[in-house]
Amino acid sequence: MNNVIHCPSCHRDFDYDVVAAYQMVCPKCNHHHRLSAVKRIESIADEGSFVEFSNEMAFANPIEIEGYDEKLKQNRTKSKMSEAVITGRCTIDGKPACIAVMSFDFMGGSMGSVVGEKITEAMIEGALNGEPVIIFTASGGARMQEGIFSLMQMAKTASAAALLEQTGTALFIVLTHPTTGGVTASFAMLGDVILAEPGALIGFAGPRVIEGTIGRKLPEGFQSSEFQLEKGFVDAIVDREDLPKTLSFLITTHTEGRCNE
Amino acid sequence: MNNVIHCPSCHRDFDYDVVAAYQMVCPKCNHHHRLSAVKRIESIADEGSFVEFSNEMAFANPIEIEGYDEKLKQNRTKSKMSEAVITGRCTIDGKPACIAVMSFDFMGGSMGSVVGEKITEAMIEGALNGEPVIIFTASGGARMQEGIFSLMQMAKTASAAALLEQTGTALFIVLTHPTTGGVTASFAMLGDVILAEPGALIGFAGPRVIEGTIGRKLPEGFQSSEFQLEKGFVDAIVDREDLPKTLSFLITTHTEGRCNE
Amino acid sequence: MSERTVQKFYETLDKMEEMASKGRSGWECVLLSRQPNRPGASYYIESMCDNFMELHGDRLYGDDRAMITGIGTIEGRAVTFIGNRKGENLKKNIECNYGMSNPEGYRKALRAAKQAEKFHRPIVCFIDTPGAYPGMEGEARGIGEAIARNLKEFSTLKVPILSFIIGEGGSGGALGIGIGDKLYMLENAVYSVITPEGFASILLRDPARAQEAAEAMKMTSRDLKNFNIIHDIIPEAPNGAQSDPMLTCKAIKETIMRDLDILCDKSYENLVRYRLKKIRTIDAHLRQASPQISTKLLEVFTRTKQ
Amino acid sequence: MSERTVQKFYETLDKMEEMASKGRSGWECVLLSRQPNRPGASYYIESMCDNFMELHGDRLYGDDRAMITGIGTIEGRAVTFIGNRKGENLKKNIECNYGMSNPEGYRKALRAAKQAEKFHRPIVCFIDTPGAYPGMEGEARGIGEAIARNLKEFSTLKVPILSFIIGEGGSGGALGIGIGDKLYMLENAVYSVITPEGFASILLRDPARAQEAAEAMKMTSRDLKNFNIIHDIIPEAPNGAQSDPMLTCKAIKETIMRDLDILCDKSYENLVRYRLKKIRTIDAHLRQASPQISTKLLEVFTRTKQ
Ligand SMILES: [Zn+2]
Ligand SMILES: [Zn+2]
Repeated sequence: MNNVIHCPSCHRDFDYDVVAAYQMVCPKCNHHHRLSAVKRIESIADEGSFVEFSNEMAFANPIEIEGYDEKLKQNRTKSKMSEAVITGRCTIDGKPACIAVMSFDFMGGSMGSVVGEKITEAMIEGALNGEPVIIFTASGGARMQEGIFSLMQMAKTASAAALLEQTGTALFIVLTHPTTGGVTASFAMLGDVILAEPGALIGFAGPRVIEGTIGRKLPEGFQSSEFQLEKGFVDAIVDREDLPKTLSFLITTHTEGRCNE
Repeated sequence: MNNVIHCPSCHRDFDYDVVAAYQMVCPKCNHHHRLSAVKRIESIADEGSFVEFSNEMAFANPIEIEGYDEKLKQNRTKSKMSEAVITGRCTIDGKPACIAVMSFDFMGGSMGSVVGEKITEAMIEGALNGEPVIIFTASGGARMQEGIFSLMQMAKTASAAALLEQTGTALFIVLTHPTTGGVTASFAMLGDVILAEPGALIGFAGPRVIEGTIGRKLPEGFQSSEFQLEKGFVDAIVDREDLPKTLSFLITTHTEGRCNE
Repeated sequence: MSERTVQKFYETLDKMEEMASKGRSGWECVLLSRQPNRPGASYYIESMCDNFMELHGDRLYGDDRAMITGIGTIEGRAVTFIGNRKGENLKKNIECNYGMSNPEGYRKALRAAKQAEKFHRPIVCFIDTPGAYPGMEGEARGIGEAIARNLKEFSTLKVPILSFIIGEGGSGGALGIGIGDKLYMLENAVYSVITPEGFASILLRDPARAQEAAEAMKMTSRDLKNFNIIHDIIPEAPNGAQSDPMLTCKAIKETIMRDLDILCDKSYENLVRYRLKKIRTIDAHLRQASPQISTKLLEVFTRTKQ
Repeated sequence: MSERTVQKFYETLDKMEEMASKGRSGWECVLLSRQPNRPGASYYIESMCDNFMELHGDRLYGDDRAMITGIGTIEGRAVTFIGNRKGENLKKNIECNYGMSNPEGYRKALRAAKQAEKFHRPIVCFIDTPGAYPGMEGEARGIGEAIARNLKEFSTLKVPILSFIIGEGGSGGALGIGIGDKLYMLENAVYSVITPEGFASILLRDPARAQEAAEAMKMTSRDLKNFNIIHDIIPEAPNGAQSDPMLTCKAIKETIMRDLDILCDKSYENLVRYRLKKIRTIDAHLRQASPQISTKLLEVFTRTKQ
């Protein structure tokens, strides 16, 4: 039954393997389905080059919310990930980079202490080694179960971006569907270059919150990648299959041949 | 005959001396008439403190426009000024400052080489001596009779503002009626603090040019000081009589008690 | 102040601190912090300054009334003030959008902060907002970008930044002017990642359970002191700051003067290094996991082109 | 290129330079520079780059199609490009507002320039605009501020900036991306403080006298070379760049490669000092009046906190 995948954009049904062969992009209408973090890394990193950063961060329930530990355990089992982000070092087209890939599959990609910490570490590693940092975002926002600590991750990741700025290290962001809330209002909007996959939802307040405020439905395409491009917050919309060569180009032009140093 | 002055705002007629006693502000409706550069300096500088910067700049007709020399001579006679700006050093409430006061009476306050040069010199003096620079603007824009050289004054004055920035020297702008064109698109918008007199016209393109583009009349108050305040380009609207104490406050808070140096 | 007044002032403070140690429940604080007669940023600024000049505008798009910025002097010392503004009456509430800023508010705040940095003026922020305004226009003009940029820029600003949560500290909208060297909360203020109503409707699946949420979220000044998120609690009069605004104002002013005496003398390298380290290690519960955090951070810091 | 091609290329250049020394009248240049089939910034960028990636948006308000920004490589060398864009056909003309930018265009250009500075990439600008768009919205969003800020920021940017006026160089809208280390003009391009039509209607009090104004204003590449405003003239094919775009493109590319070889090796202090000095002393006719200009400027420059 899992062998069929429905495209919400062109409303066709496809054999899962066919779509998977296109990196989860609809072969008919170019709709970008979500890609797992593991597959994402495979699609970007030179084969065999990815080395994950130490992954031993403690489970924590900092404000002691009932049921949160259980929820974390369930998500670990379900997603086969330890948290909502994978970080590590790899090469892309032969050039080293630190990467962080968020996953919506783990508690909606929400950012708590561990997610914020791992992303920050990846940035600090990049700054230390002069390697560009590439972050693929996918998040519903702050991990509310961690209360004020989830808010603090915005400060932590943004201040890491300040260190990248001040050490002249490049930060490239790839916004994927969906990227909202505290992730949008921190590192996701701080890339030197911000790319987006087509059709992704990108915003701070979620559509339903805005609809609640204004008392009516949002127009079609509001907060889409294409909308954000028009509004000046996205540098370019890049098809998934073009991401490796685009990132390779960006790494080269942001690291080589520096003048007037 | 010259003894009566009509207020375009409240449509009353006043004895010239009465209005002059209020520094050319309408005693009934607070309309700010134009104030001559000499009177402006008197109204701002501590008595007897103003020393004009050297005033020996050559007459020039750089692109050899017919009739321009004659026009300059006429304006000198009429306005009793050598050009559309007076620059010098003074104290305000005991604190030293470099000031430049533009005058609309000299060829509509237009900026040619001499005006740009004198304003730039005043800024460089401020940067050299760590004294705040205060510029009162009043200009119809570039001095078209000087062709490309009038355009270059925008670059020259703006790059002087960059030096103020980089030496940590304060630049205060007071926008007076009217300030448009190349002055608005250069140093006038580069103040650390930008004040405006009430009811001044402030814009880049003149109202008639915009009306020509959009094919209809502009709404009442478009490009006024109050409009620019609302649009975020003016820090505060200050009545003429309050300018000395406001500038004194700004000088103090921008020069004294600097922390973490 | 006469000696007698000073003594009385400290006696009252002592009494209040005693009260504070018991304190109100989360929900009580939420209600108190939202009371319309609670003193706001404008009140504190006007009351503690010898002179204050409001400076308007972001130099980009507009002047957001929900954010106040300007320069004031406290006993002759120049300070840049930044604060959420809710307005003091219904007309002003509406004008100020109940303290909910659009991007231009955050960009105005950043302009004020950068100007303060240029002229070596310390910064004092007053936080009091339910959050950034979640409207269409603000989204289109990049409210996410505006907050993000402030977090980044404030974290390395080369002058002291003192922040006071005086009422509601709501989410990213509060954090957007909340990065600094010292963070204080008034006794009955709250600070949280989302409103209790939002928490209730999302996690408890029932907006009516806001009161319960307010406790679960641990959003009071005492909670946040325990978590080491804030540096200290500023006492209020027993019936809240609204019952004796001047008392709280004095306490804030004393705190400012005391901190500035210390922070203004530091080199900016030390100031920023310490600020970054504090932000980096704020999750106390994670610290054991990565003992080398600060070392690495400081190593990077030495490579920055300050 | 083969040796034969290279030889032929230089022969053509020689011939063109000879032509240029006679040259067209101001009005002829105005007409030629406005021809819709004249190659624009996009053409030159795409043609000279091995690879080019357009980067959009000002991160504040919008993406102005009338301004193109991005990164390209020329023979492997990374360059940030900034250019006015008029569009290649009627549909695109409208999309690009005929090359007349709003504030977001200048703010996008500044973002691209700051990014180039951060990553030590040289900048190449292509100027081709009748001017900034004089509409209500652009005024309300601060077109004056946007241009002013660019003038200020570009004047002290720490990477080389080469500018080419390829068509119309109109007023502040052109200058807004026209501050740099080297300024070139295509043979038939024009550069002026106002359009000849504007000059005629204001100073000659008759818009119909635009042709006469075009001569009086001295706006051709030869005039501006004589005034020492531009560094050099880039030759076009006898019938204009539109008749052989590739030829002009090659000449531009050669100029870029030659200049970058020299400018990229300079220290940024020298680069910026020289740029500021050039701007400061651009009014040759005033130089005698203030012989100490450069001395003072350089003294200030040594005090900047680079
Ligand atoms: Zn499909
Ligand atoms: Zn009147």
